[in-house]
Amino acid sequence: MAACQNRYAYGMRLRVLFFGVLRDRFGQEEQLQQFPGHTVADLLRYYRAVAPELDQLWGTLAVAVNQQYAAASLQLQQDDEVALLPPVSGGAGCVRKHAG
Amino acid sequence: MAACQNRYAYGMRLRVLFFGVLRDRFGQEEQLQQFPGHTVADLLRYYRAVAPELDQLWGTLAVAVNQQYAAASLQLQQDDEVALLPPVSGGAGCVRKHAG
Amino acid sequence: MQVELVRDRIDTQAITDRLKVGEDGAVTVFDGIVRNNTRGRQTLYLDYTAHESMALREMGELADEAIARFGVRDVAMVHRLGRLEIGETSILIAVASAHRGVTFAACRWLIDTLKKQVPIWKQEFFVDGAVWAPGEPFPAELQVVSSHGTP
Amino acid sequence: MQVELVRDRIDTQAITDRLKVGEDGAVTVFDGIVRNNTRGRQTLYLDYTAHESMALREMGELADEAIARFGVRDVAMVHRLGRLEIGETSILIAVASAHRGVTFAACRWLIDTLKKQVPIWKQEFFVDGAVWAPGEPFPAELQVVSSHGTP
Repeated sequence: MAACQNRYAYGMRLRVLFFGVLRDRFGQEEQLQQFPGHTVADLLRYYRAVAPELDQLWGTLAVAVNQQYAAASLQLQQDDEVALLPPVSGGAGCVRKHAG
Repeated sequence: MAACQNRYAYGMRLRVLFFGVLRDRFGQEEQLQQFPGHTVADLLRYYRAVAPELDQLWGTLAVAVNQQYAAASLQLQQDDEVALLPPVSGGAGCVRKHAG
Repeated sequence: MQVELVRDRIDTQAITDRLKVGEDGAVTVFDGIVRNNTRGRQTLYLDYTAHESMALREMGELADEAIARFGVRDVAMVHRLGRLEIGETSILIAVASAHRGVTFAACRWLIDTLKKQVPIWKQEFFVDGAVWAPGEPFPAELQVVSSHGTP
Repeated sequence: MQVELVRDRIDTQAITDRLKVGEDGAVTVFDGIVRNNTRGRQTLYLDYTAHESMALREMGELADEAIARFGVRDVAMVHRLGRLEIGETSILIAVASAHRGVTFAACRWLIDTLKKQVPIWKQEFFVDGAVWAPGEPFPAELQVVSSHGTP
């Protein structure tokens, strides 16, 4: 019965990409073979538990699922590409002076 | 006595430059040998009397004396360069659509 | 519409020449360049990385939105990735239209919006190490985690 | 500061390259180009003339004022005179500074002000004749004749 309620009862396969400062901690990407959660929020909680020392950074991220910005409540699907995005800093050399 | 009150009692020598649409009527420039007036306003009145058919254009001009914008009341001096300037149209190709 | 991520020098002249057509009267260009200092420290060079497929999609959507919102005729947006030296162009945005007012407004909106939401990151290299630039906070609707800290 | 009247093609790339220095993070460029139509009529070409010595002085003063008023680092302003074909650049204004906001504001102010008070005139050539472009009204303080018509 459990298998009927959730096709991925044993977790789903996700490709997770890391950018910016997250690369220093997690590398460019990793393949999760059996992620036990369901939503974007679950995935963020998972990585936050792995690296609580990143602290305030967790409150500043955006997440893209298959190249689109995603809400915390979005349901993940098998083989989704999920990207964890710190605040972006493209463009010109002129960043306003705010705390990092 | 008259000569003491006005060094140029018999009129002063001016170089007058014409620009834009005024060139079609007056050419590029002319030398006035004995201009009888005293001020920028006098000079404008003089040309206006010569070419009243230019009509509304006379109400839109600026005048430069020796390469500087001048007020109507400015006293002209012997050998001044006086330029009669219609509204300018330099810059880009994009003029607002107003009446010519 | 030209939207690109490139690894070589950005050729401003070629991009703007390609953009212009006969009915254009104005092109406004924003040329973002690598400064020799960052928050007071001397910069050696920068390294830009992107979520490339997503950045291209975002840039294309911004270009479409600029055309629709400001009524400009066309837009070119090129961002360079990889290592950039001082004085080199990291981002070029060019906006063409018949009249100048909208080209200024659209160009300004494009760079301001790109800096907030196109997924590109900059690493700054100094004589004594490297840091990831702090970046602009995401617009609230893109940020996943609420301010009290639980997703 | 580069302020020039030229008779040959304006080289945007060379002008902006010359303008940039290490502490600049942004250059905003306005490129005014000859359109293929004017008030609905098809343009063949344009001819620009200037009160040259005065125009150079005015442009230099505007550049100084832009630097003082907006706090930008440097300005280049080049206007072309003589016959210009469709698509060619008639005016190039480039403004460089550490931060982008002021470069947009200064560039916009420079082109808007140039078009009102720098003594340059444009003759438009059509298939059936030529006209002098109507031009922007002078700011009230520069116009000599009062509105009721007597100087």
